[in-house]
Amino acid sequence: MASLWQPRTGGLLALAGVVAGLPLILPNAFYYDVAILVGINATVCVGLNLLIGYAGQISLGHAGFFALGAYASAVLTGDHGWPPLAALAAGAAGVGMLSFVLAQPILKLKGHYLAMGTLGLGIIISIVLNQEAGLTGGPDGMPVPSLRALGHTVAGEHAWYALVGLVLIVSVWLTLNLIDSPVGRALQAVHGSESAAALTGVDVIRYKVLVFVVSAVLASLAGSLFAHYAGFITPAEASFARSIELVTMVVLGGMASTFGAVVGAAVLTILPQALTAFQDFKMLVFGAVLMGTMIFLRKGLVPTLAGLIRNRMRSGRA
Amino acid sequence: MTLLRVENLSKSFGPTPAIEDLSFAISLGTIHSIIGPNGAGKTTLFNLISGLYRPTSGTIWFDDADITALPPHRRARCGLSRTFQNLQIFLNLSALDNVMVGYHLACDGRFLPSLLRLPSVVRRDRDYRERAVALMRFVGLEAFVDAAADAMPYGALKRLELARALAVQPKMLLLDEPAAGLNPKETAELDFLIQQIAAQGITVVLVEHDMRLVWSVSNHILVLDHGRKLTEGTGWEIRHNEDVVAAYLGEGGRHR
Amino acid sequence: MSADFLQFLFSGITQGACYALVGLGFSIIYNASQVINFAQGEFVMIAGMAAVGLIDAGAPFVLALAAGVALTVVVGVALEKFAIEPARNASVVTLIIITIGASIFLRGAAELLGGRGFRSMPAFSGNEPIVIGGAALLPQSLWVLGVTVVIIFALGRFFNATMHGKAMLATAYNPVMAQLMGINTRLVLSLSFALAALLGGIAGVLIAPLSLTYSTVGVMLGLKGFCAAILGGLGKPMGAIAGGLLVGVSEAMTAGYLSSAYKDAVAFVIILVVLVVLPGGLFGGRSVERV
Amino acid sequence: MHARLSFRWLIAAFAIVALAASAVTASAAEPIRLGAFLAVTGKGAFLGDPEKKTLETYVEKISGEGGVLGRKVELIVYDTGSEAKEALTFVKRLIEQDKVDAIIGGTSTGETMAVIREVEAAAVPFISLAGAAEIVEPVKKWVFKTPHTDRLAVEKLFTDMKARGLTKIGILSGPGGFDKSCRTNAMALAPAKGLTIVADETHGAGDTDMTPQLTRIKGAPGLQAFLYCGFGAPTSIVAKNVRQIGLGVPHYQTHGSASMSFIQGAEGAAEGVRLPAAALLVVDQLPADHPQKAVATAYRDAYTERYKEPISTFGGHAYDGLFIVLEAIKRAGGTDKAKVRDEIEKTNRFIGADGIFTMSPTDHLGLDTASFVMVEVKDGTWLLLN
Repeated sequence: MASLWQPRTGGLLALAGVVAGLPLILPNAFYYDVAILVGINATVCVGLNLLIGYAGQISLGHAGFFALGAYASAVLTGDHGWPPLAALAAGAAGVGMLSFVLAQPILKLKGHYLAMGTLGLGIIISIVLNQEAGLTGGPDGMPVPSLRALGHTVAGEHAWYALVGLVLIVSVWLTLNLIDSPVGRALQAVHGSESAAALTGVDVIRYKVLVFVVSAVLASLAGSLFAHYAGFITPAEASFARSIELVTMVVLGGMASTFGAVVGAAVLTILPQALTAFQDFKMLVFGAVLMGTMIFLRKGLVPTLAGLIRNRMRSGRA
Repeated sequence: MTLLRVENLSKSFGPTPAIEDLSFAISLGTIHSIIGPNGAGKTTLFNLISGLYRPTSGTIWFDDADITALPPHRRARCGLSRTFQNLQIFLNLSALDNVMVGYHLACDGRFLPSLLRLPSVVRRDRDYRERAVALMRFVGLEAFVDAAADAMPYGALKRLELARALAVQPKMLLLDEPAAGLNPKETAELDFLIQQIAAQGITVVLVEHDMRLVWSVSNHILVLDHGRKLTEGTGWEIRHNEDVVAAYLGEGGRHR
Repeated sequence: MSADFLQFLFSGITQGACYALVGLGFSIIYNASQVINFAQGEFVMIAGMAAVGLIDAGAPFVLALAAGVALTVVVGVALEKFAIEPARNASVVTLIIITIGASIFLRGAAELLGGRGFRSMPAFSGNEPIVIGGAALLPQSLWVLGVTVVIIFALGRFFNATMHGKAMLATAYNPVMAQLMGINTRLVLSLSFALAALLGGIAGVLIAPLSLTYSTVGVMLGLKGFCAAILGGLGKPMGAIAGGLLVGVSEAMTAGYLSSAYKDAVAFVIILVVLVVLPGGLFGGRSVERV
Repeated sequence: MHARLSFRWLIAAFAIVALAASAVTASAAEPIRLGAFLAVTGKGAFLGDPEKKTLETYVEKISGEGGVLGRKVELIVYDTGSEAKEALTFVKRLIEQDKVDAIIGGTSTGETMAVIREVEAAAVPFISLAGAAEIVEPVKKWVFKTPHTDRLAVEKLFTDMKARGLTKIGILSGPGGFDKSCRTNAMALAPAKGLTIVADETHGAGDTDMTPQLTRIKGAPGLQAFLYCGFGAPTSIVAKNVRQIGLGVPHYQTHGSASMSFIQGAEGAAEGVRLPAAALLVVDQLPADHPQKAVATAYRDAYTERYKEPISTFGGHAYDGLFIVLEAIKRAGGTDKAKVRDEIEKTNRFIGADGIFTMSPTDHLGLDTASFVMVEVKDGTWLLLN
């Protein structure tokens, strides 16, 4: 019974419960749309959190990998008639290889230099997508065919919701597995102290590269899904602002908390919709909310709230 | 039998050499101390042996293999392990997981089995978790098995680092000032612990300022000064070496 | 051909000087607090928009410039007091997100107060180009370069010859030791934000006649300034200046000789290559990890 | 038991209130709900802001004057922040949540293209305010647009260049979708018009100095004219840079520069720049018998009176979109979406700010080209060219 309270079992069940239960209260396709976007962003953030929260390596360029996945799907299915699943796999493989090759030199950088390196990488991807208009349609974007697999077309908000929900649950499940394993411990050790990690036999570079590639591939997969879901993509998916948005989701939800990444993605995806009521004050309020949350809940939403609840329970028992 | 042999080792940062043309050997199963005044290059030497620094010149032999060019994690695989003068605890992990990271080489560190949490991974993890708990008991941390590392006091963290270093199952354990910051009672416990570790057949190399501990545990002592070897020998020889006593052991001498 | 080269060089150096001023701000705040202030570009925007707003409202030119810079300094100190100070012990990434929140907030405020259009500020001494060796240079570029040089020397004096400056350097080198020596590190922190805002503000009014002013003018400048600071070696003021000039000149030369479509990309490729070869930036030196 | 009882009471109460309400407001039925998604902030704010202001001005005005078909008009505007991705979510919100009767918006081509699939599937009349011809070519059942196409703008430009005997053109374009669309159209149209593109340069987002690119263009062999494709602050910067390096050939820009901000921002450097624009921009210079004179003057006065800022042609696109929809609703006698769509398609000689619209099943723009004029900057304002 106690194991239910461990994140790997209890948390996953809770997430599955939320994903399964939400359709009961989602009134229309707009709410489904937001939920689907939350799911896609959360999938990226769960992977990015492995890199940032667990392994302690910042990336300000992950939107680039998301966009590469999206464009791989768009170009290969739209212009070359590939089956969507093959395009998705090819995109993921391509992003995996690219991130693997780039990770070796880039991950030797530390701290803010790493931030700069990944930022540059993301911006270069963004510039290429903008400039190669013949391939990508340029800044105005390009359409993407529907997702067809095994003779069925994924269409309508319900089908997409189910698919994205499933992808998110599987991603979270695998991530939780990974964290609570020798690999996960090694990643966290790299975060804690690279020297000490190396001297316990952890191949620091190998694990850094591994987690970079994993998070990039997950971003690529989410990008492919997004492309098919939205039916239209633009290079803005690769922008610096989008990379920052992804990192903000991770940090806001709580670093080194997989459910924090999910919550952060949800909050930051829903917030702009909720803030439309503020009209012209939208940016002002958004900026203030972001600052306020990070100042007062500096460990992020989930870890801070979990800590509060733990303290409450402890003092309640005492 | 020689476990570690250092030959003509030099390391310089900029123009000044931190270690200069140093050669010595350490025999299997001994407790070996390296002493010298601040800035003598003791920690630099540890960093060279453990692979955090690359030497400017010279060779390091460990267990009859040339490890000079090996990265640190490969040296751990060869059976080298260490603790740090400035604690290098994984503060983002629990105490137990710190020790579990020590068992990294024994666990299955491959990606796919971990991702899928294959039964073999789970089983091995469970086994080593039990051993990690036993190791924490061995170093006197039974009260901290469930603790988060960032909630532990300094003395406990020093023991935790020791437990983690032992989990690597080393042939040689490098201890960088293990007694720094400990009170006499804790130092006495440490003394006992080091003897026990050595009794298990692990060669212990110690950098230490607490001379009482040094005299008590060491079979052999190497004295460094300005990156060079001043002398080496048994505790008795060092204590009766006039140069050493005069120049460097003023304080330690009083402990006699 | 050499006239073209000169033209590219003028363009690159002027741009580079702007990046350098913004990059200096990054370095100064980083030195005092290890914080990367992503609202640095917004300082540039605030000064320009405020000055232009005042000029349009009929304020005397010089007074409007001074008021714009002064307002920016106030904003900088307020940012430190109300957003950075309360989160002192938060992780570095958390602090970065706070400054990003601040930059969004400031852009939102600027749009509300200054509108969403773009406006121009009159150049300090006219728009009649000066022709040197066949290349045309605007008097405003000379202002940018001249003031940048003055700032570099002033900063050098400030850091080496004044109590506050030395305190800031000491804090950068070792905050704990500085505190033990009786340096008010909190004051140093405020001072560093004020100084960074001052530099951003001066850059803002200097380039407003060239870049025009609008609420998002600081976004790209902030990013390039960050590049400059990193390229030169974070926390090295002279590095930020060299980094800024390098980015500016390489952009202009790429646009002039290679491909304008990929000029931004080339700048980033250069940065990546430099970092791979020198992981601590051009002037960062080889850092040795102490364990 | 108790709960169910109260629930039944609640329903009963609801029903009574609803009945009473419908009895009172039987004549003043549901308001007409119009949705808009615009780039009010972000890189397209320069266009989206006047669009939003225009819609708000007129919806307020119309509702104050009794509305359409006796129904009030309600406007819901969402700011996309110039992000195509946000556009799709907001359009779903307009359709599903706000249940709007028609949609106006998509300041940029990207935002518009991103929502077409959704709008077509939901069958809601949609009028785009973006430039690219591909929005209505091929014709999509529910999609219309009001601005002149970028292609038409380029045609106008090239015709003017030809007339002046300028055939060797250097182009500089910005990083945006509009910028690229104009450039692409120019590259495609040049051969047919007998023009040669001798230089093709671009600048990046947020660039504050284009002299390197202009220096390259200046060095292009045989350069006779220069065309800048872009909008916003770079239009003024380019004009200043052109003066700085003394490019020395006729300077053209696109309708992206059709705003007083361009002239003011360029501080005199815009003098002599030619560009194509809707006649709205030079409303005072139109002959009294010009069909658009009255409409355009009224729009200009209403906008400037409320916002104390000069009009741009971008607000005009929104004006036309709004009235084409409202006229269609009037003709349809209600907000039945299919009927409204059919009526929009039957728009005939509607006189708007952009020109005169006559749509058909094969033409969902239907804008005459006569109302698209060439203007030149002279003495700090626009001069209509003949």
